[in-house]
Amino acid sequence: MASDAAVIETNGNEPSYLDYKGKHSGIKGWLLSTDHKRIGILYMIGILAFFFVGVFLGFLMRLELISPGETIVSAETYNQFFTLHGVIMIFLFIIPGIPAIFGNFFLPILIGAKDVAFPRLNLFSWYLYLTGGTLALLSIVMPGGPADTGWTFYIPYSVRTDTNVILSLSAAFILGFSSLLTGLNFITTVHRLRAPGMTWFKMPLSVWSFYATAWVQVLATPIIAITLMLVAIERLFHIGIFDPALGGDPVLYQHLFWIYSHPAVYIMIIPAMGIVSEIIPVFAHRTIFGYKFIAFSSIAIALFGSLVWAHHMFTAGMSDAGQLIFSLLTMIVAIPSAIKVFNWVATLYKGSIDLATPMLYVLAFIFLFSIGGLTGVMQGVISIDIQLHDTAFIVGHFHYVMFGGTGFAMFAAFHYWMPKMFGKMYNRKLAKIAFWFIFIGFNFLYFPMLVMGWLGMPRRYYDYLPQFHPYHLISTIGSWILIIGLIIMFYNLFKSLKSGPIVTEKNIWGGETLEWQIDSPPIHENFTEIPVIEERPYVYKDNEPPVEKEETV
Amino acid sequence: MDKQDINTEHSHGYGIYVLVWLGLLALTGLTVAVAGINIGGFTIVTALLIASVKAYLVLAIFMHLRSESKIFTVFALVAAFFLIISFILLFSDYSFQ
Amino acid sequence: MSSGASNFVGSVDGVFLLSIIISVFFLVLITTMMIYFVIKYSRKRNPKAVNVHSNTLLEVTWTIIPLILVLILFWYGWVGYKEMVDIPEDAMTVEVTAQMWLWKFKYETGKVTDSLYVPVKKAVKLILTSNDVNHAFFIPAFRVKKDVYPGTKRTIWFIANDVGEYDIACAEYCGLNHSYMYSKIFVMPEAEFKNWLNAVSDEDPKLLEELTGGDEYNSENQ
Amino acid sequence: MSTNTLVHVEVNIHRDDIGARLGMWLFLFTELILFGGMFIIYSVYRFTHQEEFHLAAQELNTIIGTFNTIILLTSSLTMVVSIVAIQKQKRNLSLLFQMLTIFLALFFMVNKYFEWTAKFHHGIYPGSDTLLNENSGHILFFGLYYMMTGLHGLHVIIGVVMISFMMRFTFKGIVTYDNYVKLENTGLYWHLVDIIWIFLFPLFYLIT
Ligand code: HEA
Ligand code: HEA
Ligand code: CUA
Ligand SMILES: [Cu+2]
Repeated sequence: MASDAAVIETNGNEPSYLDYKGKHSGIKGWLLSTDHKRIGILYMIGILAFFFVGVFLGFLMRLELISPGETIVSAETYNQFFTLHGVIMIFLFIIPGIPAIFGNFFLPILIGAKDVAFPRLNLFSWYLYLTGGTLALLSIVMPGGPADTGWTFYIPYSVRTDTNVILSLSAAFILGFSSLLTGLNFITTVHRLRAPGMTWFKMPLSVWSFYATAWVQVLATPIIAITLMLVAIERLFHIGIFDPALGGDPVLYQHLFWIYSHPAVYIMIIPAMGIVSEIIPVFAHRTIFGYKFIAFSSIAIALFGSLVWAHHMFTAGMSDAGQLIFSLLTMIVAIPSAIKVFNWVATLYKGSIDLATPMLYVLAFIFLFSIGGLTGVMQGVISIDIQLHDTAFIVGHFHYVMFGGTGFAMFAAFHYWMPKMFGKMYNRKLAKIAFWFIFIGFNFLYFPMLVMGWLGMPRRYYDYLPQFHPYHLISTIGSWILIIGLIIMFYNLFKSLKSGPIVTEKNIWGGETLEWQIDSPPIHENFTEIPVIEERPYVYKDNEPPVEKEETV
Repeated sequence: MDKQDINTEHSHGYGIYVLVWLGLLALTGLTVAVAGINIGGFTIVTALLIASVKAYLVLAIFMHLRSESKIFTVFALVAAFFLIISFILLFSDYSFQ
Repeated sequence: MSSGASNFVGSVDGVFLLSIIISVFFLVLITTMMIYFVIKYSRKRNPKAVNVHSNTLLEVTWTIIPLILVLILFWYGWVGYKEMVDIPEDAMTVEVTAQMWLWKFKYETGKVTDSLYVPVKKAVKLILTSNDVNHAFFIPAFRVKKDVYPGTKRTIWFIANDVGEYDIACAEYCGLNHSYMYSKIFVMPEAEFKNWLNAVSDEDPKLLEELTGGDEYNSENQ
Repeated sequence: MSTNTLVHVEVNIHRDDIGARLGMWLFLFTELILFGGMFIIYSVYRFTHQEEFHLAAQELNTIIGTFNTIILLTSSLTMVVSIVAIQKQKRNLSLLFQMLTIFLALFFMVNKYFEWTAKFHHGIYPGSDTLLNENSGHILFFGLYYMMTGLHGLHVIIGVVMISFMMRFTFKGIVTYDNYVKLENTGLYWHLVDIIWIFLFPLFYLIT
């Protein structure tokens, strides 16, 4: 924000939030800290730890599928693997991911606040997150083993199986509340704590997307909470709610599950879109194209996202009216995403583009998310989905949007904000090498799934027919390329934390949002003086041509 | 936004609350009485209608939504909208089966 | 509509092809634009950027065009789906029962098998139900799939176009041997099918017994 | 959760009552939707099992239901009056009304207890043979009945605990005439519990 530099004068003598000494010190100073930045780091540690477990399970699954028949594990173990993999990746990695790490760390800074509205609640959410995560992993060591239901917990299998379904259900329940409280906190923060002058249309686009996401979290999460709780209680007490043996309707369970879980996919992607909208203008060094359209499309996605859940149920035997409405609405929800993609590409036009690592990840995001989104549109077409439902095509689709989309955006954010968060810089060359491994490995891993899915390879299959062998083989080899990339990337990031060159510059990328006007790493209270905002974000004044030939809004 | 705005004062006096309470009791009596007579499919409609009026009274008066800033009402409408729309869409399946 | 293994292949593959064309078009468009801009406006070549804020005409264009395209896709998807639920009156009926982890097929004559036998070029209607948990009846080559639930009956239908054998898979996760819940569908010339249906194969009683609780499970009668 | 409690000494500990209430309202929406999910299930089953729900509902005692409705409505009144009292700096009066609220809540729970145990005596409880022998509409009706009134009861208990804390805070002078947002938020919660009952009551007791 090109408000006068004079307004924001950081005091070079104040210790950064990392060195800050409050009431508690040492490890307690972290575990009891209500500083949003420290909580963001706590989340980062937790989320990455669970991510590694999830990724390792994915790796083992690919190894099992390298050839038909039993390769490394039994069918039962494989079924538990994909369930745990799904639960970890969805509830522990990708839903909290960007909001809990980067939202916590940067949302208050981006709106010129000293903290979130309810700092203690924020810390409490992290403890809930940790509890839920521990419960999910606890089932590994419990007799009976982790649930083998798939992350969707479909009734009646989930009340019949002998595995520890209740543990996974309660984990998801608790994690839901953690996510919900974060959302509640962010909404209140955005409404109450914006700096003077920070009107709605002066907010950075990532704030818009965190705000839209928060609403989805608050409104949709209770539905899954109650639904999963009912399944647990049904298992425990034989109360008749969904179980067809007791007169219940298993399709109703699916409705309720997806009423949350479809909007949940937008909880995953909207913050990622916010990150992309943040990074592109910085590295193109020009203003964002279509600020309002991007801002409103976040809201539109959040709004329409709640209306399409039953596209996961096209083969479940809904009424024709249901099929028609949900297919139609699914088509419409793709439009705001399309608007964003076009606006991002247009932002490159006449820019001055620096292809630094964050930018590489962001461009890869646009490419991979487009593939994921376009395959999503195909699935939304009823007659095609009849063929595709519950096949590897779906698996391909959601890895493209979740990993290729949100995952890549998260990697971009790590490389973009790391110097600000820790005051350290990674090895840029190594980062680019890692990127290419990840990008190429990713496509080898997931593209074959799209092909074999269309040819009739069902998902959640431990074993498969010989004609699918080549695709599975390529896919597994892809996972190895991806591994190499991920290991290089995390090695590079971790190493730079310890011994990377120190960054003292406030604004190493030339960004125009508030976080680039404060110290790296920021001081405990972010700002010595609350800034007064006068301009829209992403102005890049020095780019304005001498003759006014710019198109106006 | 002014950080120091502390409290918006709500209407005082006990009178209005007692009145609302009496109204709520009356509505309860009404809904029980109506349930006694057989009006077919309208039973559930009237019962829900009366319940909604009661809920509105509690929200507006007891919970001060009426005197709170507009944004609270907007929020409440968003939440209600979400529930109602889920409801309608769900019945797009069930009522045509 | 004689192309493909069943009467649905034509329309499903048609929309699928259309959706791929649209998708590839947009993907290529976006990707080439990105690469072109990145090269043309790289910081070396273009050290000074120009701010372009917005252009309502452009925004409207790229809202409307995709909207129209997806609505077209939706429409053909819907039409294709309608065919799948409009079951002809004269269709031959087979009752299908799923249970962990096999399929049973019961014909109008009372004959029971664990592979599906159907006549070619004739409408076949399947009534699906399950004995335990959810399954899904899936013939990839025919483009038909339907979830199978305990306690309720769902129906699907198709016309097989060519004599031959195809895979039947279970597409809804149903526990341990979900991936082995394969069966076959044999499409036969009508006369041959009639003979088969009326002939009392000596393997049938065994199958019946198995349905009612017999344990050892041998291969099906072919 | 009303105030920003940074330890840093220089921080002007700022108070934002509107923000606190906004947060509370958002939380109430999540509660509302939590129950909303169950209302959705209820409405679907009522739609698919109309006759059976009708008959099952006749087994519930309308008198107890009505009585409990009156109790809960009255407790809402005492709750709001306790807030007016504190605004008028009548601390003891406020304490008295908070106590009355708790008292009414417990009364409600006692009634509920008798209602449930009576049902149990008739063999109607989750998983019981009597119930499992009934038609599916019956099983579903009572499944929902136990789940929904049970969850509501849980909320009543949480409410009692919260009001008890408020009594302590009022007593100690933490809740005062010019800083009562905690008490107010508790009141909001309590009224929500009331609203949910306002809907539960006709749906379970009055559709006979
Ligand atoms: C981050 C998560 C994420 C995101 C963002 C999306 C986005 C979308 N998803 Fe996806 N989806 C999942 C995660 C996600 N999905 C998961 C996890 C599942 C499986 C769950 C399970 O069963 O386990 C799933 C399953 C799933 C199904 C069910 C398939 C089945 O089981 O049968 C469907 C069906 O309609 C669907 C559709 C869509 C659509 C239309 C979008 C749209 O929002 C996409 C919009 C984006 C674009 C359209 C691309 C960008 C635009 C352009 C390039 C411009 C040109 C565009 C056009 C001309 C249209 N998804
Ligand atoms: C964000 C979400 C996310 C992510 C990132 C991933 C990542 C991966 N997933 Fe996926 N996956 C899901 C979400 C996700 N997944 C979900 C929701 C399901 C559905 C579950 C269900 O059906 O219920 C699923 C299902 C699923 C299946 C289908 C199972 C089936 O239907 O039979 C497969 C199969 O190949 C798979 C594979 C993988 C692989 C190989 C990765 C790879 O990305 C992993 C890449 C990494 C490696 C190959 C290992 C490298 C790293 C390490 C070992 C640690 C490195 C250590 C250091 C840092 C030093 N996943
Ligand atoms: Cu049967 Cu999967
Ligand atoms: Cu979806």
